Amino acid sequence: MQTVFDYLFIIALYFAVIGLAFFFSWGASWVFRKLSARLQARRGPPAYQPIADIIKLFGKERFTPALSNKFLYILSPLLALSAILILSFMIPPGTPLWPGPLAFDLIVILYFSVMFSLAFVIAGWASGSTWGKIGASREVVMILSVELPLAIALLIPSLALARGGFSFSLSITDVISAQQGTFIWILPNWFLFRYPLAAIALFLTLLTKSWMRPFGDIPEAEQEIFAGSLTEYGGPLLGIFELARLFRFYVFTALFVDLYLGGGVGFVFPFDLLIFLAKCLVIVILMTIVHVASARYRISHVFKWFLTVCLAFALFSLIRVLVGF
Amino acid sequence: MVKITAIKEALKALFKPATTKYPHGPPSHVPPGLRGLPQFSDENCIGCGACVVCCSANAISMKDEGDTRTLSIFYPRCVFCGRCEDICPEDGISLTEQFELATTDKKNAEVTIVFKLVRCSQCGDVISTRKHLDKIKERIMTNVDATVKEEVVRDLPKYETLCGECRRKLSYELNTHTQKYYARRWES
Amino acid sequence: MQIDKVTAPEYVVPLGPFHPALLEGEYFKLKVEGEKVLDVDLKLGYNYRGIMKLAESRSYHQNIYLFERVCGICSAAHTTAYTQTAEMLGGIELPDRARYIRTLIAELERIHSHLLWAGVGMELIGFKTLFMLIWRDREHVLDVLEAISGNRQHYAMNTIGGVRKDIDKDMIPKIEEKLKLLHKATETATKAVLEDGGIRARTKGIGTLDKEIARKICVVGPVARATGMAIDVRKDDPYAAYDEIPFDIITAEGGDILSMAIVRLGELVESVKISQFCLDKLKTVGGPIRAEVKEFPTGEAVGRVEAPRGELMYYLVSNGTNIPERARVRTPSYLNDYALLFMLPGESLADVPITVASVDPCMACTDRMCSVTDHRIQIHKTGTLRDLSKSFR
Amino acid sequence: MIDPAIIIIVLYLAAALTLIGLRVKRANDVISILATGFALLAVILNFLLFPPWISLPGILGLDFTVNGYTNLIALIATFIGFLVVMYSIRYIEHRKSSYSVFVLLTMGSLVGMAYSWNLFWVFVFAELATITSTFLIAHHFKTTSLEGGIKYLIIQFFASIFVIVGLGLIYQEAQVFGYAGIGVFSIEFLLTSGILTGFIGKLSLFLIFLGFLVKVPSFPIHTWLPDASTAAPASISTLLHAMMIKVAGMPAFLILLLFYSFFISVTFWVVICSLGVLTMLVCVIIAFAQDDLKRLLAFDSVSQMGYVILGLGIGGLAITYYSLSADSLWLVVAAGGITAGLFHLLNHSLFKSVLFFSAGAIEHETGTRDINKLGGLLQAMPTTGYVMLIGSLAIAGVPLLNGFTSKWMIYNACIAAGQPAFALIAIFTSALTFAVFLRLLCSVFLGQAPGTYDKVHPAPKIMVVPSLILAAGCILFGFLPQIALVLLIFPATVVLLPTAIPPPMNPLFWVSLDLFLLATLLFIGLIVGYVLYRIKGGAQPIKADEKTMPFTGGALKDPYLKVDEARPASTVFSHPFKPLLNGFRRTHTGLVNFYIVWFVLFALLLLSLLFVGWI
Repeated sequence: MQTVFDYLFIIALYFAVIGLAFFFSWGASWVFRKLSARLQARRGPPAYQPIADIIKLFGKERFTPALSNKFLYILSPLLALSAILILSFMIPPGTPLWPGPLAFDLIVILYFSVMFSLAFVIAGWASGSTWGKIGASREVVMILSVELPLAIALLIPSLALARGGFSFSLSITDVISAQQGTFIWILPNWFLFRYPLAAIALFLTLLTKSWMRPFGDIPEAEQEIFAGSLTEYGGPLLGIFELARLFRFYVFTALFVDLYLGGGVGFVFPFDLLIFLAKCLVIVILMTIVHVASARYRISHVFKWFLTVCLAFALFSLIRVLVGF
Repeated sequence: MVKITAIKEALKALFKPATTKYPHGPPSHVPPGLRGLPQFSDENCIGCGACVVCCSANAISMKDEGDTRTLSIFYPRCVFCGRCEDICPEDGISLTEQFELATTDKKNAEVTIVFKLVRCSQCGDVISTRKHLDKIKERIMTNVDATVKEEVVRDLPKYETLCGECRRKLSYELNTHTQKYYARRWES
Repeated sequence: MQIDKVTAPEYVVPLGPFHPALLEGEYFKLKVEGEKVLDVDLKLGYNYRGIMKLAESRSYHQNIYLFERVCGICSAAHTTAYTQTAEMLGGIELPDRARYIRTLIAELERIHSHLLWAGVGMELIGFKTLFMLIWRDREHVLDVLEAISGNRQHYAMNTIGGVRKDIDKDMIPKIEEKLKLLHKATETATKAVLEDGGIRARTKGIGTLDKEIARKICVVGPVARATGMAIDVRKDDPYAAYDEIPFDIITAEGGDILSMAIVRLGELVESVKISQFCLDKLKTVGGPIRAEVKEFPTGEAVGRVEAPRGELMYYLVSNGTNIPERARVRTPSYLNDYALLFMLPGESLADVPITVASVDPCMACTDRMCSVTDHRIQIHKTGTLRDLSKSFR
Repeated sequence: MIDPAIIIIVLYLAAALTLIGLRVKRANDVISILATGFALLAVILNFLLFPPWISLPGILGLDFTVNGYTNLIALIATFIGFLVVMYSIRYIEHRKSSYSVFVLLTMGSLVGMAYSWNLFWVFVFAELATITSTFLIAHHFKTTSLEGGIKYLIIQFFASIFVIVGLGLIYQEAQVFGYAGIGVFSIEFLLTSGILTGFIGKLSLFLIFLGFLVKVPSFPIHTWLPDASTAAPASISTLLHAMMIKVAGMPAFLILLLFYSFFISVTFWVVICSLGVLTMLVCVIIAFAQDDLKRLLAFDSVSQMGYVILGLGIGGLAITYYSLSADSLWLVVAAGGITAGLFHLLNHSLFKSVLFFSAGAIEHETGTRDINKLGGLLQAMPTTGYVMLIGSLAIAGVPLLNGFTSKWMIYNACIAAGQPAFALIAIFTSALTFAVFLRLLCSVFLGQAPGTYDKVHPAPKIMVVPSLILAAGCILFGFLPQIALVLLIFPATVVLLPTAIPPPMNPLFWVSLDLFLLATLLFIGLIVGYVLYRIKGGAQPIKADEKTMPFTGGALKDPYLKVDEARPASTVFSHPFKPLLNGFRRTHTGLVNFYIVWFVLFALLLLSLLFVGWI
């Protein structure tokens, strides 16, 4: 059991990790915007732009649309923010950070990522707008399609640790430390090399979860349904949503790096963090390139893609894990 | 999912942004012959008002007040077609290459030129600008029929300061009314 | 007993008049089931600008610049059609050089319009990068047009009896250089659009227009050519210099969005070729660029032109003065917009923007009175453009 | 400590009393409330005071036992029963006078079933409950409700045949005759005597299990439940879902206890687990397509029972592994699985009752159950709406509500038992459940009302209070699941698996330790967000209605389209599933014969597996 001191320590740690996540997300967001602009032959915004956009929103007037449900309308951005903050705390930055038997395992992460999407669904329906509803329903279909491959791909590393027996662990920190050493010759012992198909599946799902094309921006496709769930939002509430969405650059890339790229394993303290962040940045750049080089699919395509190709990739790896070859 | 061409093109564009930081820097280029803001030429414009008539967007207007005539282009209405430039008999108006026309005050959105106005000495009606009259005088002097040149030179000072109406009256009085003039010519 | 039903009642989704995919005022009332569109109702005429009425109070020459502003994108097509009609009224013969310059401008405009369409289409299916890159390449043709005419959009090149500006000898090599760039860019764009799986998935078999329906509702231009009908005013009723120029009519079978894209992208290549031909001719053909205009005797005339969007028709009645008695414009969008009523049902909501864009609707072409609605008292205030612009001043 | 016989007698006597006062409804209500209240109190007292394993040989040979397991089941029965009685005071005002009689009789039979420690008496009480509840299902005496009731009765009796055959086989095996032979069916006797070790013993157990599995219900034989619950009044649907299927299904789980001892076969337990997984997946997909509020909830109930079966099945699998390898770590997994299953049973009765009570309130106020015709009810019935929101989120397994904890434990048990595929399907089902309930919530409570429901009043207080209590329970068990685990569930687990590892030592229960921290962090996030929202202190939210109308793309005031016309369908979510749904639709014909054929085929399949010797 934990003492009160442990408890306070964890809360202090929470703020520290959130700070790290915030600054990384800021930088990654800028890299994303700048790089995609450059790839599109534009110049791109200055480094303060991602934050300036959000700060501007906080200076605007507060309002609730007449047909909206006020309580849920205000609650949903707050829910999105707190869900993503918890997620950024639960995903360790490359190394185990916290003491004690915290059961922040992969399933809890999975559930909180659904909770994050749930906030957008509720926002869309609570705002009373036609476009909000369409966006929300698309978000739900998205959750349904992505959930199964995501769950499989998330659990594969931890299943690979145990291969059946009871010595399983769903904890991310165990997964990170299991990736020490080398795999074949000089290849590091990352799950990326051991289960490449699952890594691809996870990459695609995380890409989708972080609103990147080809699938991710379907629920908020501006050319089709304005801003989807967020059509009715403006001012500080939109600012909170944008702030919450900023953290996706940390949460989803860190998840991938921790599970499949070995986190910062093999280095001592300050360097492992740096290596981890560098890996995260590489993932952001990769995501940006995919985002930039693709058209948006239709929502029915998402369903088809994720429940066939992506699921097949994930299932193949799962069978490999279970059979053990 | 072959999208090599798109990625190749995108990577080619990586270090060659096509856009410029325009409001914060110079524009990429201004081609010669750009149809920009129309400007009056102080030297050539005579204030005749031909451009006012031909302007296809009614952007050019003319206003006579006191003893000045003001020609102004309200350029928010201007469509930069260049018809005024085409029609101007004296190269008095031309389209410049200036295109940064944004302003926060509507009153600033005008190009004006002011002329000294000549009014009728009899009734006080507007005749035209001094410059226009000088030009007309010059033209008449160069183009006038030799047979009537003497008469014209003699009568011109009398007509110079009169408006059309008064001129007609005067010519009637002086028996140089057009009809009479032509009747005399036909008789002779 | 009770059977589990998978039924959905009909719901209505309003698309427009303000919608990010429709930059102009048009309104689709979509009956949807889930994401599937069941039925469409179309409402146009949000911004009737009174241009044809206004034209009855302006001289023939002033009207050139008025009709140029019917539509920004096909301004040259509108002036060509108008001046052509006026020339018929006045019995004016065009000088050779003027004919080539007109053709050159028309083709350059077609290139710019089709590239614009391709960019917008890419943007509507969410492919921002190709949109940006295509529009970057479109700058080449705009540069050429700007160099020739002095403006990127409203070229003001055509006048009754010829063109207003000549193309200098030393400008021709520069234009040729740009045309080469354009040729490369069009080929790249075609390749990028046609090879991408995502684009194919979003366009193939979507918004299919049946050939019979297309024939019945008289669609024109690329939309008609995409359904397999080889109609083109440039061939059927040649104007300017088209009777001397060899070129192909690009057609495609299928009538879906992909075939419309194929037709337009194919026309891009053809247009570059035609432009090159015109430039070659301009190197040798000399002479005046403008014929003398005397008067417009009483009578009426109809002129038609292949605008980038299809057949554009002008009708003028002269009463002998310098002001036309009546001017009538029939734009291609009139005909093509209604094809949407047959193309949209059955598609998913996500495909509505790209389907709407596939016929390249031009609301500026079809809508011409200013209607200012005062929400509070529910009265429609109407007026001529002239009065409304006066109130602005 | 109160003798269960007393509780049952009190309930039956109360039923008889209400017969006397048939005409006076208020008196009936008072009697029902008092009787069920007494039953609830008695069970709680039993909980607090019972010394373990006390068997009360009754006068008639009734074999009642008070232990953790029976107490848990009885607690669910009496608690939900009490709330149902309270709820029906206002819900069925124009009821038949026999309503209270049958409710009390059913309650009594269910309590009897819960406390019986003898398969024969379990069977007798189950039949009693079936017959009495048939009258409740057919309460309205309309065509549909009668049809639903008769269908229910036919399928239940058909299932009983299997039980009777099974019981007869045991009787035959034990070679004792006469009335005294009933003692043979005592669970303890069956466990210790060894008459079940042979093939006939296994077969009889299996047949009894099949018979009771219909009441649970499981996948291919679930079809009676949606029809019955659609036909029944909402309070009875709650009774059916929240307690009947658990209490009536209890014997099936009780049999599992026997299975734990006698079926040492990996294949058998994998089949049971697959049954659970199939149940949850298929039924949630069918629930997707439902437009009828209660039918949707019914299919979802079946799906949730899949979780329970999966949890208990995983427990059995782990016990099998334990007896094969004698590694005590498997006991941890076994305890985890069984506890998780039972915990989900408890949780399901909480949130499903919330949902049925709310659905009843909606039907009571608006007169329709078609979710496409409903909309924007959150303005009119805020309490019902928020309570239903809590119930839906709990059933979808959103963290910090009780559904999450039990589902988390099930997933962990699955993975620990080396069956991650089951866990993954369960996670996917959870996502589907989430979508089902979002669709329900969104189209019923959010958005704009279609206009006909402008004058809807909030539900009467007496109908809201039960669901409020249950929702509070959902939140409590979400934040502090240890309370339920230590006080209610673990004693029951110990009955099923005496060697179970207690919660503090079992890593599968550790999630509960961190939930409080998670709650704190979530709270911090909410506060940070709210501070950010309010940071621009002085500015008042603008009120001008016209300015803050929702954005419909510009057609707001245009006579061409009214704003409340602009509603996208609530079936958007189910759109991608359509081909699949249509396939399932064809299999649910609603014909009893057809369903019975299903049942027989299913039974034949399982029995042939048994005869081949795979299980």
